[in-house]
Amino acid sequence: MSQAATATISGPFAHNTNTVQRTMFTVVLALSPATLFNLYLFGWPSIFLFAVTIGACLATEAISLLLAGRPLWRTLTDGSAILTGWLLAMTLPPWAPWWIGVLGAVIAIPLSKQAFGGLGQNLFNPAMVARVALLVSFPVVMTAWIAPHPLFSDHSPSVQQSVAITFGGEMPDGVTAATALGYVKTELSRGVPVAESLTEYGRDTTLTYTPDLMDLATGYKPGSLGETSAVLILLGGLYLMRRRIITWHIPVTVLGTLFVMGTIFNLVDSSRFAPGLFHVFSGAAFLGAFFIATDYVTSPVSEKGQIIFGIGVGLLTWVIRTFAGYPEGMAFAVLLMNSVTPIIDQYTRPRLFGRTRKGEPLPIKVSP
Amino acid sequence: MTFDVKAIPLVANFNQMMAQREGAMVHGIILGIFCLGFGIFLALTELATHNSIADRAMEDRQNSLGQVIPKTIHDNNPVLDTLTLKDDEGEDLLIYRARQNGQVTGVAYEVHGSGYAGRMKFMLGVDAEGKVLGVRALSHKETPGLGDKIETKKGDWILQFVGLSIGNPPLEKWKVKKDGGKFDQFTGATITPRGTINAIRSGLEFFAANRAQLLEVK
Amino acid sequence: MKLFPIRGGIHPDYHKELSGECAIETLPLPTRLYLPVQQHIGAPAEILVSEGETVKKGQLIARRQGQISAPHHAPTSGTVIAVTEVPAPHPSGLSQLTVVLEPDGHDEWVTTLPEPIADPFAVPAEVLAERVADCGIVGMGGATFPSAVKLQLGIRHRIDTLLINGAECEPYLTCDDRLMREHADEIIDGARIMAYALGAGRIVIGIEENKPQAIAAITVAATAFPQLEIAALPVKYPMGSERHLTLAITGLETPARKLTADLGVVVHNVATARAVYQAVRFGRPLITRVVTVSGEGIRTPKNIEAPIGTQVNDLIAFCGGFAQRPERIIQGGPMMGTPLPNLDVPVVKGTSGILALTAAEINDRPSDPCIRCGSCVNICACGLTPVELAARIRHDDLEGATKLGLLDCVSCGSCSWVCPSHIPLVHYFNYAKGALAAQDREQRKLERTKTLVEANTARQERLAAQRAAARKPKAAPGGEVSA
Amino acid sequence: MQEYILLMVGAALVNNVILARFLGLCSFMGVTTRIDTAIGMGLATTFVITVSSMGNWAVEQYLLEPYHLGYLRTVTFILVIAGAVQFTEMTVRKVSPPLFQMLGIYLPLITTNCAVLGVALLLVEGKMTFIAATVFAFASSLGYSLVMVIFAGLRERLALSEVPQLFAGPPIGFIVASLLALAFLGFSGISTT
Amino acid sequence: MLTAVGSLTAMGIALGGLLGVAARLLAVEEDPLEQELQAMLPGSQCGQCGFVGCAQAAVALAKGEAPVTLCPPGGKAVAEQLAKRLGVSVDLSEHAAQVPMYAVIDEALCIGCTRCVKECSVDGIIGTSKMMHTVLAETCHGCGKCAEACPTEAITMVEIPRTLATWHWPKPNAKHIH
Amino acid sequence: MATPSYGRIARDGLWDNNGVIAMLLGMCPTMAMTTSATNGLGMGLATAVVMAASNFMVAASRNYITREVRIPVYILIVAANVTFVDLTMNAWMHELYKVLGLFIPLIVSNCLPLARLESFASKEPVMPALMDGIFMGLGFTLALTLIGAIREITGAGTLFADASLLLGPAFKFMEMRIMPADMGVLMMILPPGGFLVTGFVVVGKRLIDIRTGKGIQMSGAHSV
Ligand SMILES: Cc1cc2nc3c(=O)[nH]c(=O)nc-3n(C[C@H](O)[C@H](O)[C@H](O)COP(=O)(O)O)c2cc1C
Ligand SMILES: Cc1cc2nc3c(=O)[nH]c(=O)nc-3n(C[C@H](O)[C@H](O)[C@H](O)COP(=O)(O)O)c2cc1C
Ligand SMILES: Cc1cc2nc3c(=O)[nH]c(=O)nc-3n(C[C@H](O)[C@H](O)[C@H](O)COP(=O)(O)O)c2cc1C
Ligand SMILES: Cc1cc2nc3c(=O)[nH]c(=O)nc-3n(C[C@H](O)[C@H](O)[C@H](O)CO)c2cc1C
Ligand code: SF4
Ligand code: SF4
Ligand code: SF4
Ligand code: SF4
Ligand code: FES
Repeated sequence: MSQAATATISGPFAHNTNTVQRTMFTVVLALSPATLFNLYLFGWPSIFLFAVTIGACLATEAISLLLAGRPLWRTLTDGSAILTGWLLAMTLPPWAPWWIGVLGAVIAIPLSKQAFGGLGQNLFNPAMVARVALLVSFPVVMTAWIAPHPLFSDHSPSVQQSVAITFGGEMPDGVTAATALGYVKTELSRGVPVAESLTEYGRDTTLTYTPDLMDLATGYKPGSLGETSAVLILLGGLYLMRRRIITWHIPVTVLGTLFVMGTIFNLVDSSRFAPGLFHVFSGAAFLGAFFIATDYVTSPVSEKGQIIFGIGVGLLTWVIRTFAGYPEGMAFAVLLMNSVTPIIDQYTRPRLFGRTRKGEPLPIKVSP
Repeated sequence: MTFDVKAIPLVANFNQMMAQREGAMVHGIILGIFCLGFGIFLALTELATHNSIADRAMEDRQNSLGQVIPKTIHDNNPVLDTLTLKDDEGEDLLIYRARQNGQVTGVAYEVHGSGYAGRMKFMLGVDAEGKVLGVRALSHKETPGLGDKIETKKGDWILQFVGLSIGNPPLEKWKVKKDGGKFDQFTGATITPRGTINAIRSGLEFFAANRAQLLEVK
Repeated sequence: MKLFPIRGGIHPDYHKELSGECAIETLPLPTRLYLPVQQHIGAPAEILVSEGETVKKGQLIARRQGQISAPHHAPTSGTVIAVTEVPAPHPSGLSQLTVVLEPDGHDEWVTTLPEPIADPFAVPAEVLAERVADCGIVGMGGATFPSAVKLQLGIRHRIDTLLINGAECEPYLTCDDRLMREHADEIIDGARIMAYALGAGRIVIGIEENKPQAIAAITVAATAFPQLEIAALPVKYPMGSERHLTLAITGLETPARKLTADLGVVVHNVATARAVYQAVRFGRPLITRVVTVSGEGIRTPKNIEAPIGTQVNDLIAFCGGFAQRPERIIQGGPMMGTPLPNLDVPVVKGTSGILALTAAEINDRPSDPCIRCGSCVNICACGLTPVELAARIRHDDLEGATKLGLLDCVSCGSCSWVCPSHIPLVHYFNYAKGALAAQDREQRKLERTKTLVEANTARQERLAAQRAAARKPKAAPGGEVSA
Repeated sequence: MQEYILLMVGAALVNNVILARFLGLCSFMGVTTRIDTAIGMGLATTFVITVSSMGNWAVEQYLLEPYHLGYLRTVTFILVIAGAVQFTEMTVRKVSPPLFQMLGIYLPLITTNCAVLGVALLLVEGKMTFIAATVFAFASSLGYSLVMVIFAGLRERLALSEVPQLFAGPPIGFIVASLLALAFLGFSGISTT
Repeated sequence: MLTAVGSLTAMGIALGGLLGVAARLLAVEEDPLEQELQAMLPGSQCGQCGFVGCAQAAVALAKGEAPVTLCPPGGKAVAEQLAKRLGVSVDLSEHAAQVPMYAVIDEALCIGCTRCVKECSVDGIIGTSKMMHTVLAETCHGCGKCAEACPTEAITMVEIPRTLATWHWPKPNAKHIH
Repeated sequence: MATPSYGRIARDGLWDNNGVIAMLLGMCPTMAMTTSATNGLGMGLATAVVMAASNFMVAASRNYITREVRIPVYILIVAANVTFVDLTMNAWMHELYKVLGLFIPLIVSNCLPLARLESFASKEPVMPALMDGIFMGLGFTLALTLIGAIREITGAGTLFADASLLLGPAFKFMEMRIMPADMGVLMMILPPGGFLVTGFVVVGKRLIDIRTGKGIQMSGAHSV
């Protein structure tokens, strides 16, 4: 056994078994139950859109890498592009046309990730940038939620119909439905108190599908391609925590803040402000808290920073949902907090051993 | 013949001051001179353009009023024939009147409603019977491609109100279809039409409430 | 006893079972011993022997130079066959001056060994420190700082606690564990001597909980002495680091750029304690040490008491050679140890282990981009942000890295261990620390040059003035120029 | 009170001077390489915008309106701003030398920052009362400072990442600004009246 | 008309006066070099150079703390001008890393002429006339003047060898990280 | 500094040192006025007129302006020119004014004219200064029109919509519809689109410069 005269790599000579690839695919695994449920719930069009989005993310990643002259295979298989595509797809309206997925991929990968230098260099969450850009650009398409059409059920579209929906852009009549958040928001804009519209939501006959309470809990309701089932998302999130991929700091603070803000204001004025539980269990709150706000690259690195980040996301989500024009605020809140992440990072560095917060050596204390 | 500016005492003095660059006042004087110069320049320009600009402004206003009050129904200049009333909120509201042979044949005034992104202002023309002569968006901040279809440039939607009045359709039908009314909303944008309809309706109600004053001949 | 929590830390695979149950064996005398002049922190020792000389076991062959330095002794009797440059056990593969000794097989002690000190608790502390210094004892926990210097701390500081570091938190290594199991009495005697020399009233022996037999053995041996306490430490790397050990046991956080001694605490390794025992009780210099030879690459891992200067080759041969092709040979533990350039380098006083690690054990792979997972930040026991430090160093912002605490990093390796992207974080820090030191040297040289130039010009002027003065009355006699 | 809060939120977040109104972009792209400088620039600009807006409000109210001199608005406003900058510089230097140390160097830059004139013109357009005008000016400049600091933070991190040559420098700066503006669109629709 | 011209002029005079007073009260001692450099800079105060404005950029340039290529708006022309004024070269290839050297005297060739001794400004060469000379390695700062002076070319400049004391880990290969 | 040749001035203004895409000045109107190519063109032309006039005036009076009041005087000159353009256009080119009227006062707060006054007009003779103003203004126009065109096509699907209002009925032919309106990417005409397109135009300039062998001019090299 002989080694080169100079050993080129300094220690340590032990590593844990974790890798980027493993991390990413663990997240994919954790997302799978919720995804499968929703693909079932929304049928073939959603399956097509899901496939197109992930495929387009991989393709755009490959093209960017080729243009940049970087190694292709290793980066392509690190799972980050798949995950970005997956999460992007999960936030799209399930029956959106194919080009939404492709355009989203172009915004997410080349623009929001590769222009910054690839994995780990981007400042904003690529999936959320894509989602927000699409929402802002195509508000009509991006808010066309549909009622559940479970696979194999009577009113589920056939494969041919589904091809027409996803690839021909032919949205059949009478399938769209409002999400609870959207419903409350539009009703509020015409002066219907929140409490009333909340009860109305379950009864409104002009909607093609209205979920009851049980449906709301299990996720049998209109919503984006991956967000409807809080229970399954929670399951995935807990699995990620167990595998130590994520810690409690972000999810708990996001949901906690959302709940607290909702509850306080609801107590103050229940006609204007929706209750805390409603905020937590509707829309992308769970998906965002467990899978999106936790994106390593765009959230603070220290635990203290993550707590601040989580509170910020929760607060802004509530503010945007409650006061701003868009019904759903999670994506914006994540992007806004992404933008202050570098500053949070700077001011939440841990205290150095043996130094004060300011970096001065500690005063000498002698043991008693 | 040569003429040396420096021969003028003031200029010579000034040049000397400049050379020494001393005294705070020199800077004041320089800036003052520039201000004086440009002040005169601008004042003269204003003088020269004043009437012309006023004419243009009048034409503009006539033209825009012309869109909500057809030229055929009046022989006066509505821009100059104005009246000020208090609106529902107690604010002053400027009213333009169109007359034919001294009789008020129509009035026009601003109405506003709240849209998706804030206040939208419209000019509403109403004839003596309380029927809409015309509506135009004066200013709004609605989203291009969605809410801006209330502009005539982007669509005919706003033209459908001509000839309508309270009662035609009935008051409870002054709503978008989604809310059980008569009027179409835009796909994906209900708030803008809702606000617009509200604005027109309340404008007509204002007319009804103040009809006597509005049509009064003075 | 009540322990205090330390921030961060990791739980690597310990692999201690490979050699944990192997009793310490003594290595048969090798055919050659290589004794480098520098086996410690401080100035290199000055060689006293020359080629061809015969020496006896324990004979002084290199004496210390200056305040912080250590002497070296012949581990056995034999002939000096060369005094020459030999590759050092150092990743650079560079050579250093080394005494090459050919043992004669008699293993004959020199007659001039210092007298044993019968009652060490009756002599002045300086005598003990002097003895430790003369016996060439350096810290055997890895830092190889001359122990005598630390023993003299009692003079300038009020020391109340002596911590004996039996944490042995590095994976694979079991030499301290075996030492505690087999020589608990000697360790405790050495510790008591050191505590006496320091004027410390309290001795705490800190041992990680994964060494129950060692804890038991030490507990038994310590029962006679009430001033001794035993702390069973939670298993967490880097518990053995001096500052963290002090924090865990005493609750005192050592201020940056200060010594634990400023808090009244001195830390010594268990092997150091045993070496002190031997030096004081028998006058024996430090000429052997226990080395753990382990790793999946070694056929039969062992704990070996080997003479200083034994070649790594000989140790591995004694363990039956390689079982499978090792990826790297490491001196020390896998976390903080250094790779060896080849196997023809000697064991020195600080060599606690020789590990032949396979690729699977090291589990290194080419690095991926940092995904900012934050693991490195959350596990760093020193509160650093390795991710940002490395980024700054990569962009040659050494000043920025220093501001972030680069020099407070103890190079424990936890961050590299945990990084899912396998970024060589510690390598960055090592590079940066080295580059900063080089800058420092350059700066000092520049200043020195400046003063020298000034002195030179001043002298030239003076000479010129003298010459001018001399020329006035009479023509100057040319010729001599002083250097 | 509530109307002032709405006014402030509107001016600072919804219609942010930089991201929505596009004012003061040159300093936004230029003076944001470090957080410290961005903070300094933000403070100095906040000060000048607030002071000069009060001055401009007075000029509008007591000179331009009554004498129908609207056409001199830009000219007079600019003079007031130049004066306000100079005045700020002098008082700050007299009153608080340390503050001057911090802000002094930014002051000359501010005269040519169009956010200052832009805010003044917006005040006139909005026909605000003196207090509303002051609150509006203050909130607008706060929004300016906020975005400056955020952007500086992002750029500091950008400096440590591996942006491809083709995009390094201004292009990636613009892309970041674009994404930041996109995020701020989330506030749109917050009714501020 | 009169109010317009009058008020504008009044404002102008007032402001001008204010500025004049300010300029006088707040006059700062300005380094002529700085002023000269500042005059060469575009004066757009754009801050792209990383300084808050041209004045600060000029200060840094004068102190030699900023490269002459700092100013993007100024482009190549300004860079060249600055370089000329400051007497530096803009050619970046000249910045290539220099390895520290020291002088070694080949004892066989040294004739003891002492010329090198006179050249050395740090007294790094020992020896007297007619005797062989040696260089004190730790004193020599590698200027190379002695090598030029030596009539027999006995002096060569060699790189300072790395030792255990000066060795340090190299920078990790950048390719490890994208 | 030797006075550059007219060719140099033209090249600098139009491309090499373009106010927007090389010097990154005048960013505010660049973002605000480029929701369509027509807006960009109009704003650019109005700015060019002001720049030419201001450069001329400053160059002519540069010897009479003291250092202390330099900036106020320059701004005064720009503001006066802007007001002049504003008034005369309103009076005599009213149709054009209705399109551009809103933008004109904003020229005062554009840093590009001021930068050229400081760095060029205050040091050079009248004629080169005038040329610099014209070409810098045209370069500005070019950049704004380009950015406006990209935003308009992608965002609204048209190109040079309403150009006939700006340039007269003869230019009706310029008004084009590239794709149906509902395919427009709304974001492009909203603020994010402004930044994005400007960034990519700078990238485009770099690519062209690389092609023509000039290499990337790292403007703002310190920034990233
Ligand atoms: C970016 C964006 C801009 C919008 N702009 C408008 C608008 O200008 N006018 C409008 O009525 N609705 C607008 N909306 C839609 C509203 O949010 C809301 O969904 C809609 O008015 C409700 O109408 P619906 O009941 O037809 O869904 C916009 C939505 C988005 C996402
Ligand atoms: C007076 C005194 C000075 C010391 N100076 C140093 C020193 O310069 N460098 C050093 O590494 N250790 C020095 N030490 C030893 C440290 O206390 C400590 O033992 C050593 O840094 C190794 O600690 P570690 O193994 O935890 O890294 C000194 C000790 C004493 C008593
Ligand atoms: C990360 C780290 C881990 C360490 N682990 C141990 C250890 O397990 N056992 C030990 O004796 N010394 C360990 N040390 C060295 C101690 O800090 C300290 O130098 C030593 O205990 C002092 O004793 P000595 O001078 O007798 O060697 C470690 C140092 C560091 C930086
Ligand atoms: C816990 C976790 C959450 C993630 N969330 C996101 C996400 O929300 N959006 C996304 O584009 N990528 C996400 N990723 C993938 C990856 O970090 C992302 O591709 C990088 O942002 C690209 O640089 C996530 C990865 C992990 C480990
Ligand atoms: S552990 Fe590695 S990947 Fe994670 S933040 Fe640290 S350096 Fe980056
Ligand atoms: S090697 Fe340094 S930075 Fe890394 S964990 Fe250890 S102390 Fe922290
Ligand atoms: S980059 Fe040039 S113009 Fe801008 S501040 Fe620096 S020196 Fe002045
Ligand atoms: S190279 Fe220079 S410093 Fe070194 S010995 Fe020669 S003259 Fe002296
Ligand atoms: S144009 Fe430069 S700051 Fe506005």
